Amino acid sequence: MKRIDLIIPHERLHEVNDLLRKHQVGGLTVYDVKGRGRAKHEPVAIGRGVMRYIPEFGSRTKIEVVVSDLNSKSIIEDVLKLISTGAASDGKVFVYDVAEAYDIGSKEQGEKSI
Amino acid sequence: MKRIDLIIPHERLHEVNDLLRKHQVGGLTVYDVKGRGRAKHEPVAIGRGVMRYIPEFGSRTKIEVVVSDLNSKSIIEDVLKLISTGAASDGKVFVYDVAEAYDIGSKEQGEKSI
Amino acid sequence: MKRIDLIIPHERLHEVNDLLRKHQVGGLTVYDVKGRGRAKHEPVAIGRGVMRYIPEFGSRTKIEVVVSDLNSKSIIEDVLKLISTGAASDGKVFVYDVAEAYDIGSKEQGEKSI
Amino acid sequence: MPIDSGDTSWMLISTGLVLLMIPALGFFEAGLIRSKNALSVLMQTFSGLAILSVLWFVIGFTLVYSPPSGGIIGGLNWTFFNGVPVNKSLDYAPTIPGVTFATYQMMFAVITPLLITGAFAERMKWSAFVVFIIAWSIFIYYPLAHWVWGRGWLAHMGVFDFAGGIVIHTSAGMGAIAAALVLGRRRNFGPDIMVPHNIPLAVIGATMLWLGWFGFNAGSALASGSLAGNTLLVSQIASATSAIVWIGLSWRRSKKPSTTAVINGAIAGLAGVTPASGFISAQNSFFLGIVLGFASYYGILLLKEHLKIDDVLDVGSVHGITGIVGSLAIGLVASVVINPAGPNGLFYGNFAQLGIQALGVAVAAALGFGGTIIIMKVINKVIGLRVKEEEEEIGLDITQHAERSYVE
Amino acid sequence: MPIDSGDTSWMLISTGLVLLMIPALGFFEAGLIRSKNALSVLMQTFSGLAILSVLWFVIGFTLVYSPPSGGIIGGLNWTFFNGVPVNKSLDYAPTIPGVTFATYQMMFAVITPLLITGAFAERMKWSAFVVFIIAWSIFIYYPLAHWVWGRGWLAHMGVFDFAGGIVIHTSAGMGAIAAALVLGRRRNFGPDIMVPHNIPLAVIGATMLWLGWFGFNAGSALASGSLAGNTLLVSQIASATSAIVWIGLSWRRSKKPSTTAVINGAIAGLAGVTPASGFISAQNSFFLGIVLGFASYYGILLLKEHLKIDDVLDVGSVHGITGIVGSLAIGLVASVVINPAGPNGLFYGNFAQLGIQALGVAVAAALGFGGTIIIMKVINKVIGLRVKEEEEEIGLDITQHAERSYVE
Amino acid sequence: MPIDSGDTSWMLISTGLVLLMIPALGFFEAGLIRSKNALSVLMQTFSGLAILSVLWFVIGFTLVYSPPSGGIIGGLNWTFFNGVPVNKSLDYAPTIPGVTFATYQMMFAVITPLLITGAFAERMKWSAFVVFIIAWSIFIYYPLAHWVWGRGWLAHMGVFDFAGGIVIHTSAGMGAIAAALVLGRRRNFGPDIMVPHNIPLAVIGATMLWLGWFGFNAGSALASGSLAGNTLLVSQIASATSAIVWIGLSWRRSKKPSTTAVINGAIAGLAGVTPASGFISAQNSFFLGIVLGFASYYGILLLKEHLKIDDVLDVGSVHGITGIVGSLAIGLVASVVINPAGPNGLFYGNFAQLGIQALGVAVAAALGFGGTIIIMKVINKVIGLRVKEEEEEIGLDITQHAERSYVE
Ligand SMILES: Nc1ncnc2c1ncn2[C@@H]1O[C@H](COP(=O)(O)OP(=O)(O)O)[C@@H](O)[C@H]1O
Ligand SMILES: Nc1ncnc2c1ncn2[C@@H]1O[C@H](COP(=O)(O)OP(=O)(O)O)[C@@H](O)[C@H]1O
Ligand SMILES: Nc1ncnc2c1ncn2[C@@H]1O[C@H](COP(=O)(O)OP(=O)(O)O)[C@@H](O)[C@H]1O
Repeated sequence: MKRIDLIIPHERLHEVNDLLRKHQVGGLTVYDVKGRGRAKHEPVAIGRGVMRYIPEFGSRTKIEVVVSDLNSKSIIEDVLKLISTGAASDGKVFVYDVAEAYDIGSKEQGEKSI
Repeated sequence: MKRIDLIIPHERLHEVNDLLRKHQVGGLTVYDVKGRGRAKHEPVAIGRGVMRYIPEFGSRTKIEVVVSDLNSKSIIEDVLKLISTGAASDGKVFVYDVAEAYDIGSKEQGEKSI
Repeated sequence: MKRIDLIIPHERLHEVNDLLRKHQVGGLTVYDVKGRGRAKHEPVAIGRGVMRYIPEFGSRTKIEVVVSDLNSKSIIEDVLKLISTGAASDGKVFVYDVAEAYDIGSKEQGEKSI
Repeated sequence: MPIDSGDTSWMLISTGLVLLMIPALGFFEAGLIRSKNALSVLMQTFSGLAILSVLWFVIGFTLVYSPPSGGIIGGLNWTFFNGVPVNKSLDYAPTIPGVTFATYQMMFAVITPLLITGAFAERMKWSAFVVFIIAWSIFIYYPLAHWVWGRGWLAHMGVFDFAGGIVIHTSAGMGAIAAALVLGRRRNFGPDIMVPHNIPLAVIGATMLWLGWFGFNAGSALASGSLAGNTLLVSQIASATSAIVWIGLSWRRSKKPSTTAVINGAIAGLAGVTPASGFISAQNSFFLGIVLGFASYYGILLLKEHLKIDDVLDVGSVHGITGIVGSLAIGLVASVVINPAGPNGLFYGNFAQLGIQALGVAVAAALGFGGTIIIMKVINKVIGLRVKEEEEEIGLDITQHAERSYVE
Repeated sequence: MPIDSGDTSWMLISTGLVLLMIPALGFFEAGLIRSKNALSVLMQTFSGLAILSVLWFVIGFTLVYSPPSGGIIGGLNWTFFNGVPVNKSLDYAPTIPGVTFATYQMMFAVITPLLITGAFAERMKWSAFVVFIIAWSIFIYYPLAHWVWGRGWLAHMGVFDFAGGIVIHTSAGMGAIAAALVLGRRRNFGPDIMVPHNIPLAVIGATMLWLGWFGFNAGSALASGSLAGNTLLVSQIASATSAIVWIGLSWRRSKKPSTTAVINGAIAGLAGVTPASGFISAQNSFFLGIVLGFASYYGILLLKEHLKIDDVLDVGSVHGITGIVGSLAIGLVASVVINPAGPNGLFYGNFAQLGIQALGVAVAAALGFGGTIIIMKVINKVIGLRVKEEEEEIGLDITQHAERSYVE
Repeated sequence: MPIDSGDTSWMLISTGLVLLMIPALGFFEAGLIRSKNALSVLMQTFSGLAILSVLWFVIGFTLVYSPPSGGIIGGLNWTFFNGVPVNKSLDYAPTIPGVTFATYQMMFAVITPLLITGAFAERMKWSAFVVFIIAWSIFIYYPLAHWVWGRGWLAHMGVFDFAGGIVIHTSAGMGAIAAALVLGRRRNFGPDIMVPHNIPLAVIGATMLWLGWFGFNAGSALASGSLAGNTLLVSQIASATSAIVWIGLSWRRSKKPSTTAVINGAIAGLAGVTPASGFISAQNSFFLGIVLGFASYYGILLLKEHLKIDDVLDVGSVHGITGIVGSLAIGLVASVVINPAGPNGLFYGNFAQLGIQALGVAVAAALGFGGTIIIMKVINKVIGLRVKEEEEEIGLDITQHAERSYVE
């Protein structure tokens, strides 16, 4: 199994979730994170609206989804297709190996569990 | 070393923490996450209490704990035993390999560090 | 590629970020987490300020940064050098292997993407 | 009559209470929408307070209240409040300083257009908002207020409106529906964009609104004393009964009565009783509150669930439908025993009043609805009404105001 | 006497100020408990405002204040406020409209049972709550208020209670302890469920409570003027000194004085000075405030830490113990120089008053404690008091009201 | 003169309104700073309310207002408010109870030193704070208030200050700059520590401040009636125009006008109009508000951006510079037509007043600035002013008060 991490702008969560649903993933987990990458972030007002500044970190959504090795490739391709606009702020994908997985309720293990 | 991810309902955190304490894990890290898996989530009121709706994502607690390869198995078994009620919403366990670990204060490395 | 997880007190984020910038990492992701490890946490007032108690979990910052295998070692060394004060509460470093990485905007893959 | 210190005390504090309602509206709305747009409504209500106060000072008060008037619009004697007496009263309110009457009415002129923020929330451009509230004041509120309260033609026909059911809630409520129709629905309109992001904040807003409404309604007696005392009681009872109806309906519908229901029920009761509050007895208010509760609850179901009009905070129902009900109620249950300066309603032997009230309501509804459509369409042509799609996704707070509500 | 515009102004705004305290109680409590139950207390206080207002309107006012009375309970002349004069006063408050007196007293009848929400927070069923506050009003508050304020038997015996130390704080405070005992402790009772989730929200509540208390205490003069002025000062001083004591005690105990301590100290001072506020001098209030600070602080240690009674927000100490201390203080330091309509206390030569006050306190404590136990046990039998274990774990907000305070 | 019920009503509620401003200041500040220090300012304002109320009661009132006085400081007749009349008035305010005058002035004495919390936020030790506000009251506020309001030497020279531009805003504003200079900048001073953590909370504070200011300014008429009515209007107009200037400037500078700008603009207008509010016409207030908006906006740029003085909440500009402008404005646009007890300004033919006002301002600025430096330096020597570096990193909430604002 693989775990795919998608770090994207908040407003794309909806679309990506729909896409993952189409790929029939068993579930996913969402985090609110801050981060910096290649893009400039939105400036915010500081000092009573007198000054303005670009914060070091932007606010992003991170999605974790554990999928079978088989599906991993096609999901990533589809995600890239769906949300890549070519902009630096589009986000990142990181993939990790999963050693094992269990569903707590059914006590199933491995690919059946996800 | 292994890292075990437990994604569970908030209200089980207490129990699981107690269990992990019994297994003498060196520490653990807790995240507030949203997610969807197999279960239906609690409906919430919307539109001034006139309507009701089941949100796409439920609110869950994720626990990350890094343990030695040796202990990993028995911890997972005990967690399954402790909190599995057979319900779809019981949660998930994902396990990953840890390449290396350090304690920043003592600069210890490997299993001694955790 | 490696992913380095740094779990540190909030107030060190600034310094660590500066350090990582010097190592020219492509980006990083920050989480607000709760956790327990080796240290005692700060007591907080409860029961209308009449009582006091040390909470089970402290509030910590977790930084995730994906770097090339090559840089990983030296970054960790520098982090340990920078923020280790010898105290139990200094934090932890965990390292994982990254199977693959993509930049969504440029669709670059592997080390180029990070 | 000389200035009365007790009456003036009550009007000074009532002015403060209505002032409080203006940002309170913002808290109420901000808590019930998504966090990424929360500041935009706070910005709109707070800025609106500044902008519309000055507009009233410069031109509004004189257009509404200054003689001479042919019944259509007031004169220009009191621009910049010039000539509004400090040490003497105006005959609208003979026991308080003229400036106090004018300042009290300022708060009404400020809050009315801002009620409509609840309809166009989460998608309107800031610049369009600024133009909108100014235009709406000049073309809709000032004339209508003049007609009913400034001794204009509706007043001459015998239309009564104690604290603003016709002038305020009907016009703004119908304006809200119009605004929602012209702007169109929010992106991804549907249940998952309707989850309130901070209900305690909304309850803070509702609390300030309830308190402020005592100044809004009982202050409209323009003096302390029995009429103010009865008006306050009448407002309290209608609010409470309407809230109970909402608790009951949301309990029945889902087994789990919600906080957002009870606060909405209370606001609906307060809005609806407003026009009648100075003319009716507490007993009649008890029944009116029940009617208002049902009307506003099912009004939302009709407009939002069935017609799918995206009036975000249901201003059309909570203020509009209730304002209409309350204004018509005058024609039924008003009594000169309560207020000798008011009318009798049907139940007290005056068959004419209901029709007269209906005329007032019809005029306000037509002007509020039609006028809003025209204003919105013109703004849309000239500078555009709605933010871009991606701005709506990111949220108005960042894209219009470079701010986030909460950090860390 | 004719209606006085100045007195009426003060009573109208005092009514508003006490209204404000009702949701304020909710903010105060919500901020100090866990986030998963925050809405449940907001729901209880806000719904309670609606429900108990109507109950007072329908039956409460008449049972408390209407003649004829054998001293046990009032008559039924004023059901639905029928016959309560709008243009004339009642002899309870001869310079304000009768309806204004009745509305002002409404707010007291609303807030008293709701004080007990602080004791049963985080585990009581919504339906049980609704039944509880209605029963508590009818069987405890209305009789007791009649006995002391409605010219009932305790008043005849000479018991004094200016703004509600016996009628309100003793009865609700002892009721709180009883409720906590009947319900039992929260699951996992211990320090880690006692961490406040949103202290700024609690401070907002405390702020509104402090402000509102001016209307609660100084409004109980039922007129503007010297008595109201002195009462406001007395309240301010007791609140401030009690808060300072709390700062000092929490500073000494832990080196780090906390915000929750200072707001609790202030509320304790305000609650405790309430019964005495219209009878004592500011100088005596200074000392009373100090006593109240110590009594409430150590009261919490006793009840919560030692006896482990899970009165979640320490209503038993912050309202109950302080209410008893303040009610007895009348017997010590009241003076007819301050209020000719009140008694002298021990220090001013009247040895009898302290015993009389003790009788009043004893009656209120017994009725509050015993009555609450009976009501709770009956409710438990019939519909159940407490939510299921898993509901308590998940939280009342979701399980009782299908809502979350904060989203995203 | 007999006590007037209407005047007393207004002064009772005005007292409550100024009370409200004290914690409101805390909400305003807390929302605009970092979450880890939010409670520390709430703690400071709420504790300050308790401590300084008692200090005023014990010694402050008598030092400021009691005869006999050689013009330098008041007598000791009224320590612990002994002898302050309950049933009679003082000649400062002939139609309200003496205790009400004293309680109303208490609120001013409380809020003034607390304004400076905005300058030393996020780095001052709790213990140093406690000592500071007490010393500042005794050595700066009480003398200055005596000189201007207690019939001291500045009053004899003809200095006017209606509601506290010299006594309050100039002294606290200059004190703020001094405090910021002595303490030094926060660690990592720069834009990324200046992001507000909870803007809705700041807007709640600003709302309460605006409302409270009606009591602050219009209450300073010490009676209900025309002067209070005009003062309220004047305050509203200055606040609104200043806020509009801020909206405009922040719109121009960045295309995205921000909520923090509009609330700051409003507060700047209110602070600046304070000294003049009882002496000028609404028309002049319109222009004054515009000047205040520009002065405060560019004042922040000067002090914070250019001079890099870390006056965290810009008290030096928003209160100090505006207080100076407003105090001088009396010398220009005051008119005896508005207030016969006040002066005429330059535009009304009195050339002397501007110089007299400048003297008053200079004295207050010198005392506020110099006195603060001395007090801070002494405290620094004896117990230390600033928390340790790591405590500043962790935040004052945990390190000084063992609390976190938000949990979970
Ligand atoms: N090397 C990295 N390691 C960990 N996280 C990263 C890395 N690079 C980027 N990220 C995360 O991915 C997010 C998206 O990155 P990107 O699209 O490059 O830029 P940006 O955040 O500037 O819009 C970042 O905000 C950050 O949270
Ligand atoms: N395939 C998956 N990948 C990542 N996270 C998952 C996956 N499946 C489930 N989860 C996470 O685990 C949580 C618990 O899952 P589960 O118990 O199946 O259902 P539910 O969330 O519906 O109660 C989910 O909310 C989600 O956060
Ligand atoms: N074995 C572990 N597995 C997962 N997370 C851990 C582990 N040990 C420590 N942590 C995380 O690292 C943080 C820092 O740990 P440490 O410095 O030992 O102590 P502390 O949190 O008590 O200051 C902890 O708060 C916790 O979030």
